[in-house]
Parts: sequence; structure tokens; C-alpha cells
Amino acid sequence: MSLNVEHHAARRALPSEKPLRLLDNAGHAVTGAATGGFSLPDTETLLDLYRKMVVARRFDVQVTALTKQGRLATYPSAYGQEACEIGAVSAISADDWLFPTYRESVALLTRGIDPGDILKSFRGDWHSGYDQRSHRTSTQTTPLATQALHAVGLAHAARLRHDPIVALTFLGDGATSEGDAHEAFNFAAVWQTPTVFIVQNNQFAISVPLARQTHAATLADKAVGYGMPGFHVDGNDVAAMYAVTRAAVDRARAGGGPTLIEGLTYRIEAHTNSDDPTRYRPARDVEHWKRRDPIERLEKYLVSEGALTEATRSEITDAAEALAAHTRDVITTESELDPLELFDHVYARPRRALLEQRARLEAELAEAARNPR
Amino acid sequence: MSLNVEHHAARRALPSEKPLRLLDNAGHAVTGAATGGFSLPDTETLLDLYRKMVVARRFDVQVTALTKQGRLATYPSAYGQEACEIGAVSAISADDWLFPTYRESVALLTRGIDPGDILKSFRGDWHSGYDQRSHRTSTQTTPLATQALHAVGLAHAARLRHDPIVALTFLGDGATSEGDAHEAFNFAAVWQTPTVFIVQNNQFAISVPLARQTHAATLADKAVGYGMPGFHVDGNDVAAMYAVTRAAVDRARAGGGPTLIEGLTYRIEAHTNSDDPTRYRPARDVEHWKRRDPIERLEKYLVSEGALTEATRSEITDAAEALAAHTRDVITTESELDPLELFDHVYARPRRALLEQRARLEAELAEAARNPR
Amino acid sequence: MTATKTRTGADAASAPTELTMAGALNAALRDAMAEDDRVVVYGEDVGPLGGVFRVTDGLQERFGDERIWDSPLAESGIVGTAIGMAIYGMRPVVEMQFDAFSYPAFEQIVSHVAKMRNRTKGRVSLPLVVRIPCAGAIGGVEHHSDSSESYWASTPGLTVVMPSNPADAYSMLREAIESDDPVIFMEPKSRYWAKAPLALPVTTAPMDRALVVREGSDVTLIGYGPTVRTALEAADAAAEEGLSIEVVDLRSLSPFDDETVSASVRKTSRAAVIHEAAQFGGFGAEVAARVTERNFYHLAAPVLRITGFDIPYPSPKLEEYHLPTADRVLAALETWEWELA
Amino acid sequence: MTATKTRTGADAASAPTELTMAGALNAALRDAMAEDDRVVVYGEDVGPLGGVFRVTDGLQERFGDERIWDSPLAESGIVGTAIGMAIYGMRPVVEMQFDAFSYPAFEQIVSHVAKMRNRTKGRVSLPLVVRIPCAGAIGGVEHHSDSSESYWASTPGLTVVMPSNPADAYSMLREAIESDDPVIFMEPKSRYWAKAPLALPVTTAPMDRALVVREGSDVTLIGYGPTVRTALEAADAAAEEGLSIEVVDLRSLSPFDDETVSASVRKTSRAAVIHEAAQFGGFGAEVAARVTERNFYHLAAPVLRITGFDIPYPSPKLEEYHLPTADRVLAALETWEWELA
Ligand SMILES: Cc1ncc(C[n+]2csc(CCOP(=O)(O)OP(=O)(O)O)c2C)c(N)n1
Ligand SMILES: Cc1ncc(C[n+]2csc(CCOP(=O)(O)OP(=O)(O)O)c2C)c(N)n1
Ligand SMILES: [Mg+2]
Ligand SMILES: [Mg+2]
Repeated sequence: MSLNVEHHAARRALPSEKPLRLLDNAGHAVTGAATGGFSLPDTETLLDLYRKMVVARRFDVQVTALTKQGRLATYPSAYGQEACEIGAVSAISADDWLFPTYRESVALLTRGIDPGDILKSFRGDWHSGYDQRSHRTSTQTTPLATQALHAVGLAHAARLRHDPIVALTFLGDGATSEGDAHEAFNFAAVWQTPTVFIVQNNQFAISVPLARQTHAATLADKAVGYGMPGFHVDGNDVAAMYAVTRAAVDRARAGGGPTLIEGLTYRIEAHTNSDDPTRYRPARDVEHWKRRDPIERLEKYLVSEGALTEATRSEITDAAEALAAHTRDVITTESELDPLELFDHVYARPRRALLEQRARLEAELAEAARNPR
Repeated sequence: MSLNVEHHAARRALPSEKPLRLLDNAGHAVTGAATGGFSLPDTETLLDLYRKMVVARRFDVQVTALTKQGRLATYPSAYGQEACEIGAVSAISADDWLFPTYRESVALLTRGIDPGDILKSFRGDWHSGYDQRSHRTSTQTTPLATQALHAVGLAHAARLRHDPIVALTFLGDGATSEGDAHEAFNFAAVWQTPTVFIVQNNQFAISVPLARQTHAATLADKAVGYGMPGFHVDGNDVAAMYAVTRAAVDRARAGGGPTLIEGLTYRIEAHTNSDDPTRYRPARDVEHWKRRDPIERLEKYLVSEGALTEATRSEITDAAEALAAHTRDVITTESELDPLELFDHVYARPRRALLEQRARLEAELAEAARNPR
Repeated sequence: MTATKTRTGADAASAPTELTMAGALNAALRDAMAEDDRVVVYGEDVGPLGGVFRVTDGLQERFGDERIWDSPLAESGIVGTAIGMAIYGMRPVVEMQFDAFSYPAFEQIVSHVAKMRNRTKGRVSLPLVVRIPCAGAIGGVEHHSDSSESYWASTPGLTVVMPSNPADAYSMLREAIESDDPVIFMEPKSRYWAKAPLALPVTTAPMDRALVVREGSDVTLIGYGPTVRTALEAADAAAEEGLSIEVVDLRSLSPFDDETVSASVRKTSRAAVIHEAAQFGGFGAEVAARVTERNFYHLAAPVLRITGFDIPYPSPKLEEYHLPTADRVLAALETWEWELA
Repeated sequence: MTATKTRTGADAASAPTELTMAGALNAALRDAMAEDDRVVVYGEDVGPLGGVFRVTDGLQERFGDERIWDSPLAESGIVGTAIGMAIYGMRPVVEMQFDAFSYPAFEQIVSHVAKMRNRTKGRVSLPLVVRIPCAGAIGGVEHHSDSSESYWASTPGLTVVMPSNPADAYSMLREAIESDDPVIFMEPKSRYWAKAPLALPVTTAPMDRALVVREGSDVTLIGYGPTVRTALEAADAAAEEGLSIEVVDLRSLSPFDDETVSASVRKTSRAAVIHEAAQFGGFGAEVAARVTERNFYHLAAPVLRITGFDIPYPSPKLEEYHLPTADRVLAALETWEWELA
């Protein structure tokens, strides 16, 4: 059965060691083996990805600034990782589900979630700020790699229901070391669920470099151990991230099972605002990677193709500024929080003990209002 | 640096899909690619392995019989897996450490541990029955895959101390699905610890067949994802198990890092005495694998080589019978247990609360002795 | 679905037959699966084998392997995927083979199962059930007899229940599956083969209520799961000596039914709680603390805890010395300064 | 090594300097590493970064990366390998970055760290320390402020301690590292930057002893870690109103120093325990239960528990409503029927 043979070969195919790319750092289209057989998306798609990246970058820079002003409790920046996140997340549709980590603010933005809602958790308002159901986007998960299993479970449920949706999940290079990453890859492969794993390899887990996370040649190599296709992709090439993820999503939707995609990128900013990267990496490494900026790369290509007019450019800039302004607005507006809500969502079925505790806090607040200190 | 290139290639080498073997099922020496470049151990070594397997088989059969008589709380038989266990464990020396599961009774026997001590836990006397330190053999671990991490930690400690020992650990096919297996493989590879992982693939995790554990072509394929050498070996060929493990042990001892070895074998008996395999596998599968018996295979080879004399054979049979008799003796002797010992080993530093509880039980026992019901 | 609705069994209203707790649980799964196709069951060995305790016996044959199947051997994976399935809208019922083998799933249970609903302001609730064959007294080798209930009960966001008899096993499991809150459903292994005549479907009291299972006037013995029987045995023996013991079966550890427990304690003015787990930090501490908080001025003596020792669970031949027995309960009651009452 | 020996610090007997708790812990690790080359330290970000709380700051520079290093990011792996290292004869000190991130290591801790010595009849003891920056009040986002102590304290075989001040932090960490028993060493994050003048090496009371840190006659407030300060604040405020509060710093959760606690309670006849964790099944339940068991006839009122609510830990802007404050302590004391005293 040739089908089986092919299938079987795919189970053992080694990902290319050089990251697949469709655009090189100078913005030239790549041809030949280095593309892994993937083709450059059409210009309209690329323009759309460009627009999303520019807006996202502006958002990210704005939020980092607001965080430095003390407006947010914490913010894990995605600066420099826009291609990896946006390329991948643009390959799924609104009906598909996304299972992000705390790092994917720009993916969430791309998914149409309002900045204020994306940032609610980082502001310290509530643990998860947006409507997970209407956006089909699970919470920004902190316990590393745990969300990958949620993605597998949801995908499996959909498959049992013959619902042709896909679950896409992000996890970091550091997170691949966790047992849950392994269990997620394995369950997905054994159950052949429509799940796409994006390992966003930004080369650091807080201060710990990739070499202390794995001895494998690439993180995509892990796919072999699960009999699942793995791709090692230039994560700063949005075209490649989009094309490879798109192919994986299509395959998953068609019943072809899961895929592991490593996007090789770099974390330009600190891990979060409370981190001090000067302790563990030289500034020149950051400079080196800044020169591989994903937005500039695509911009060069679009400009060289004559696809990015000045009008479009200024329209995009305006959109980005508008979003930044909106972000400033929502973040500088005082949040309205009701401490009594702390008790309201713990259980679906109300509990007497919690109602009692709620009443106690209510009385305490009333007392404090009467006798402010 | 050619060293680096070689090393790098090893990180990505796919294990052979056909299990490596040195002796085929008819007991003929295998030549060519199927051997993976390993050579048949010398006759003396093979005879020694044969002797150990015969004795171990007799032991295992004896214990299963005693278990059926209700003399043990439980017994996970290793019938049919003697080559896998004994081939591997014979490749380490007395100074090396072994980290077994509950399944490795015959490996422990080979390591020189007394049957009575091996079986103490299965009799229900105490959780672990032998001297872990003098035998350099950790406890027969039940929580799956957890012991693999212990092996990595011990090996790493030895390496830091420039102590040229190796830690060998067994885990089952089912256990490879656990997060701890992944973490153990990864830590070993990143730290380049002298650890050898023997995945004893007996094709079942209680009732669950291998196909529901993995979608990979072989379990050895997992090695690729850690950048560690992996070998897929015929686990019923003791010569191959010994040769491949020996090479891995030597490499580890020389500072070459960990190796993953899958031994493909079959669990002939039930998972334990309380299992009912008729519920999940046809008798003909068992029959099929009985015809690939590891002991018969080696015996055919040794006989054809003229290496197994009748004298040796009867001497081995006698040794096996003596061991069986000894096993019967220790198991049919009432165990001497002191309930008060329950309190004595929980902490190194005695605790008042436990001394109080001990005194209470002591009084209770004295009272019961005075007034037997 | 609400907890009070009349349940339809797939093999509707049967005449009473002797059923073990394992059989009752099996019937509950069967009826829940027949009634609601969102109910799926998976875990280790739950398929063709029917579970190591046979609780899922015959279910795969009946419902096929898209409703009940063997997963890979990884507990975090089992619970983690169940979360995803529940987000989708299924009602997964997953099995941890023994208490100690739920520990790899600890992070998924504590950091997600318990917190998802709160985190999402109720937008994402997780109607899933984690079944845990629990506790000891079955001659199990190491790691097969842990009592993990205090870990779960002390985690806000979890509902933790433990039936002590076949009728409750059926009814409470049905209710757990129907609940929109995630439920840790603990099944005392030593009671799996205890029998009772049952006409299915049976609906007992709501699972969040404790029940007085034997009335008495002098002492309240509080048990759950396996120790309800211990308490009843002790009550029988005490009755011969003229001591009238009331026995409360907690049934639900979290939430805790203060009304029922406090009412009993106020009546008897003395209470003791019995469990297999070690005493220090065990669930009995919560019982003793809250009974005392709420009924201090009604208590004639401190609430006693009659429990396993503060040691790891012993090997099979020594477990009898560790477990609280009816004798030990009665001996403990002797330590009270009765004359003060 | 014994707990009472005089400690040598690498930078021997220094003049008192202001040291934070983080600094004291750092010094303890430094001195332990200098004194005993079996002590190795690893975990996530403990190397060049010096830990996210800087507790290991500068240690890699000083001792090199074979004594202290960054491991792969996997907590079960960290604890599991520490077990192997301890079997070999090392004395590993590993860090879990936050309480909630110790949960992936739950099985290794509960099924092995706690049980290895007992299982092997003392042949294999595990002299390892698991450091857990614990509890909340630091404005941390979800999963960064859990209080996990009751999980560990209720597990037989573990020793669980929590210092509340820099001197104890130094002394208790040294003692934990010297202990042949595995120790869960919990470090209250909100106290990391609290300062005290210290001359190192300092040896405070043995870590298994509770200490009366303020004498009083009317009420005993029992705290540990971050709530010792809360108790002291409450005592100050109460003193102004003529109420004399004695404060006990537990220091060790397991073992529990009944002598010190009971002596205080017998003196005051009233007690309350304070912790950040949720009340239900929290460690305060054990405190209340055992204080009551041992001192029932000396108590004028039930032992109070002043704790976090029974909810998942809130987001930064709401945590102040959840945490027990001195005001809340004083308000709780008002609920006693004082006239009965
Ligand atoms: C289970 C768990 N352990 C530890 C942490 C603490 N922590 C938060 S982010 C982080 C590093 C993650 O690195 P990576 O997976 O590469 O993602 P990145 O932050 O680089 O996007 C760590 C250790 C956590 N969130 N969860
Ligand atoms: C963490 C954990 N989960 C579940 C179990 C229960 N259990 C004991 S043996 C077993 C099957 C193990 O299969 P495998 O790893 O293939 O080893 P084998 O028994 O075949 O040698 C299971 C599920 C366990 N011991 N530990
Ligand atoms: Mg990273
Ligand atoms: Mg197996």
C-alpha cells in the first residue's frame, strides 16, 4: 500500500537542519531546496501579514512603554517575534481554536482581541481578560506546556464530532523540556488529532539559552520520536511561517494529524519588564538579531516588488498609531473592579461557605467605606 | 573539526527500523547490515548469558507458581523477557548502578540479589527488600518512568566526581509515554550523563498495546529528539542486547553521553497475577511469540557451535533447580515482621509525634497479646 | 441538567438486584453515556480490559472506541486533554488508576481544572470528572493505597466526593457527570466489591449533602468512603456496651455539609472523625477544626481524629496495623474524659 | 554534621550588616557550598541570572558551573535528578521558581522524596533541599502567589519549614542543607526584601522549634512565614487597646512543635492561626485541630483561623482583599465571646 509507505516515511522524516525560508534576510525570494517545497504566499497575503506585523510592533512597543510607566504588573514582550506569531496564527481561521502562552499578545491582537482585554491579566485586573469562547482563544497560559494538552484534547473532541476545526498552540523553546510538551505531542500523534504545535524558539527561557534546554540539532527533530511531521522554519520569515503553518493546518483539517513546527526567532526584549538580560547575554547578540528584523525583511521584499505604496504605508502607520492611542486610553483608564466578584466564578453551583465569605467581605468593605482610614 | 561533525551526525541518526540482531530466531549468526556493525560476543560470554537466562527462567516460573498458591501479593513475570533484561544488565559492572522497575526481577537476580530479597516487596513484607547500596541497585520502582530521572541524577553526580561509573535504567514501552521519561532523556542528553536507557518494549502496558502508546516507527526513534544515539534491538536476542548495551556503557563511561536502547520483546505472561490477558489479546499472539523464545534461540546457536555440552547443560539445570528450591524455601518461610518498625525509618531525625504513635501501637499490641480475641 | 431530575437508566427502572459498588459505578457510566453522547470515558486500561477494577467492564463493547478508549499512559496527558475536551463541550470522565498515579496530573488538576472557571469569569467551565480509585486495605504493594483526598479537598475550585456504598456510587457518579463543575470522584477500592440490592436508576441524596446513616445520642462518628463501615462496626460494638453512636457519612468532602454535621454534633456533644490517611494535615484536621469552630460551646470534649499513623502507607502485611479499625475507634473514645460531659 | 554545631561562614564571623532575607539565603548557600563540596545547586535561572529573586546571585561566578547551574526547564526532572544525586552522596539544593511550578514535581516529591528512606529501611536517605519561593502579596500574575504548604505538610516523610526573617532564613537553610532528611524549604516571597542587621554565620534556634517572638497574656497568635509580621502588627495595634497578644512563629510546619505552641495556648487560653492560603483544608486546620486536641480544657474559645478566602489566589489588583491583614485579625478576635473567658 503506497499510502502506508508514504505515511510511514513521513513518520521518520528528519526536518531540514537549516531553517526553511521563503524570504532571505535581504528580502529576496528564496528558491530551491531551502524552501522545503513551500511557495511564497501571494502579495495580498503578504501585505496583510505586513500590516498585522507593523500594527503589532507598534502595540508591543506601546505596551512596553506603559509597563515602564508602571501601568502594568508585567509584560512579556513579543518584539522581534512578530513573524513567528503572526505568520502562524494567520494560518488558522476564526472557527479554529488557539491555545496561547503569555508571550502571544501580538498573536491575540491579530486574532482580533481588543488590547484592553489582552492586557487585563498583565494589568492585574483578572486572570484572563477576553471572551475565550467568542474568540475561540484559550487563556494566556502560564504553567509551561500545559496548554498544549488542552489543544490536543479540544482537537480530539472536534474530530470525534466530525467538526473540521483545528487547534493551534504555541509553546516556547524552554517549555519543550516539560513533561507536558512530550505528552501533548504523543497524545496528538497517537490520536491523530488536528493539532498544530508552534514551538516558538526565541532561544531563551528567561535567562537560559537553548543549548541548556536541548542537545538535539533542532527542536523540530522531536517530531520524529512521535511519528509526526516536523518543520524547522525561519521564524523571522513571516512568509515561511505562514506557508508552513498553513500546510499543516490544511493537512490537520483533512484528517492528516498533527504537525510540529519550530519557528527559530529571537527575544529582543527582556523576558518581562522585571528581567535583566544584561546578566546573561551580550548586547551584541541582540544587535545581531535586530539586524534580522522580520518586519524589515518583508518590507524590503514588498518594496522591491513595488507592492508597498506610500499610501498603503501611511495608512498602516495611521492604523498602528490609532491602535497605540487606543491602547494608551484603555490602559490609562482606571479599571473598575469589584472585589466581591472574587467569589462569583469559582463554582458553577453556588456554595454556602463562599456566600458567607462574600458577605463577610461585603460587610468589611461597607465598614471601611463608613470609616475610611 | 571532524569530531564535531561526527558527533553532530550521531545526534540525528535514525535507528534502524528493523531491530538489530546478531542471532536469528533459528539460532544462526546474522551478518551484514542487520547487525548494525555489532559483533557477536565470544562463546564464554554467551554461555554465561545462557546460564543466567536458564536460571532466571526457572526462578520466574517458580515465583509465578508460588504466586498462584497465594504466597505473594503480586508478581509481574519476566517470562520471555530474559534476553532483554539479562543481556542489558550483564553489560554493566558491579560498580555501576541499576535503576529497575517492578518488572526486572530476573535482572536483579542476575545482579546477585537473593530471591528472598527481590521478592520481599511482592510478598508484602516491606516496600523494598534488598540492600540498595551494596548492590548498587535502586528500588524496584512502581511510579512509571520516575526511576529514569534518578538514574540520570546519579550518573550526573558521578560524572561531576570523575567517578567512571554508569547508571543503567529500565523502562517499559508504556512508561515512555510519561512526562518523566521525556525529562530523563532530555536531562541526560543536555548534561551528557553516563546513562543507558533500556526501553523494554514488551508490547503491552497492562492491556494497552504499543500502537496506542506511540505513533513512532520505533521507540528508539525518540532518541533523535534529544540528540542522543538510539538503537532498535531484537530484545529476544541476548547477544544483540548485550553487545549494544555494552557499547553504550563503554561510550558512557568514556564520557560519550547517554544512549537509548529499545529491546523489542513480548510479555508472555499476564501483566501480574491479577491481570486477565484473555480480555485483550488472542492466545495465538502469545503462541507466536513463544516460538521466538530467547533461551531456545541462544541454545540452538550454542549447540550448533558445540559450545553447550551435556555436562554444562545438566550443571545449569541443577543450579536452576537449586535456586528454585531456595526460592520456595524463603517464600514458604513465614516472614518475621515487626509492626513497630513502621515508625523507625520515616525520618533520620526521630520525631516526637512518631515516637508517641509508636508507643501507642506498642501498647495496643501488648494489650492484644494479653487479651487475644 | 440539574441534580434533582429523575434519571433514566438505559436499562430503565430495573427490579432490585445485588450490585457491587464496582457494578453500580459501571451502571452509572453506562447510563450516563447512553443518555448524553457528550460523555466520553478514557484512561489507562479502561477499554478492552474494563479497568483494573472492572468499573468500565463491557462499556467499550457497547459504546465503541470513540466513546471509551485506552489513552497513552500519561496522567497529566489524560487530565490535560480532558480539559480541552471539556472546553469543546464534551463531558469527559477520566480514570487515574490509583491515587498515587494521579500525582503526575497534579499540575493540570490544581492549576487548571480547579481554576479555569474562575479565571474566565465562568465563560469556560469544565464539566469533567476525574475518577480516582482511592485508599487502601486491599493488600496493594507500594503506591497502590495512598489516600490523596486532602490534596484535592484543600484546593479551591474542586468538588471532591467519595461514596461509601453502591447506591451512592451510582447516584453520585451520575450527578458528578451532570455537574458543570469539575469533580474529583474518589472510589474506595476496598469497597468495590461490597454489595447492596439496587433498582436502577437510583437517586440518593444530592451529592453535596452528608447523611446520618445511623442515629445515636452519645457520640457522632464522622466517616467517609471506607471508614463509614468502620464507624458502623464501631457503633454496633458500642451499642452492646450501652453507648449510642450516631454515624455521619460525609459523602462530599468539598463542599462540606456543615448543617448536617453540626446538627449531629450539637445533639451528641462529642465527635470523632475517622480516615485512613495520615493524621497530620489530613482531612480530619479540617473536620475537627470546623466542627469545633461552629460548635465549641456545645462540645463536651475535643473532636478526636482516628486515622492512619503519620507514616507512608505500609506494605500489605503491615497495613492492618496502620488502618483505623472499629477496635481502635472504641479505644480512642475511651481517651475522652467522659466524666466531664 | 549535626544541627547544633557552630557554623563557619566562608566569610567568617562578620560584623553585623543589614541583610535582606534574600541576601541571608544567598549567604547561607554560599557558606554551605564553601564548607561542603557535596552541596550543589540547580534549577531554572539560578546560574548567571542569580535566580528570579536573586537568591543565588553571584554563586555561579564564585563556585563555577559544576557546583551551580541552570537545568533544563522541567521541575519533575529537577527533583527527580536531585534524588539520584542524593543517592550518590551529593547534597543537592534545588529551586522551584514559584509554588505553582513545583506541581509538575509533585509525584517525585510525594512518591519518592518523602518515601525513599522509609522504603529502604533507612539505607537510602535523601539529604536534599527543595527551595520554594512561596505565597503571595507581591503583585504576581496568576500562578505566582499560591500557598502550597499544606500539600507538603500533609505528606509523611517530608520536613517542611518556612523562615519569617533574615536570621532564621540563614540559619534554617544551613540546617536544612545539613539535614539527612529531605526538606521542603519555603521562602515567603513578600519577605525577601525585609532587612535585619546580621553577623554571619548566625545560628538561631533549631529549625524544628517554634518560637515565641512576642510575649503576651490574652491571646496566642500563631503565624508562619509572611503572617508572622501580620501577627506582630496586630499585636502592636491590640496593645494600644489593652489587649496583650503573644505571637508564635511556627518556623517548622512539619514536624510541629506542640510543646511551644501548647505552652503558649495554655497560658493565654485563646488562640488564632493566620495564613495566606485558603482556609478549607489549609494548614491552619491542623494547627487548630491539634491545639484543640491537646488543650481543649484550657481553651476559653475555639481556635480561630484567619486566612485567605476559599478561592483561587486573586489577580494583583484584588489580592489585598484576599490576604489576612492585621485589621482582619483584630476583627476576627472580636468574634469571640470574650465574656466567657
Ligand atoms: C511549569 C512552569 N515552570 C516555570 C515557570 C516560570 N517561567 C515562566 S516563563 C519561563 C521561561 C519560559 O521559556 P520559554 O518556554 O522559552 O518561553 P518564552 O518566555 O521564551 O516565550 C519560566 C521558567 C512556569 N511559568 N511554568
Ligand atoms: C505513574 C503511573 N501510572 C500508572 C501506573 C499503573 N501501572 C502499573 S504497570 C502499568 C503498565 C506499564 O507498562 P509498561 O511501561 O509497558 O511496563 P510493563 O509492565 O509492560 O513492563 C501501569 C499503567 C503506575 N505504576 N505508575
Ligand atoms: Mg523562549
Ligand atoms: Mg510493556
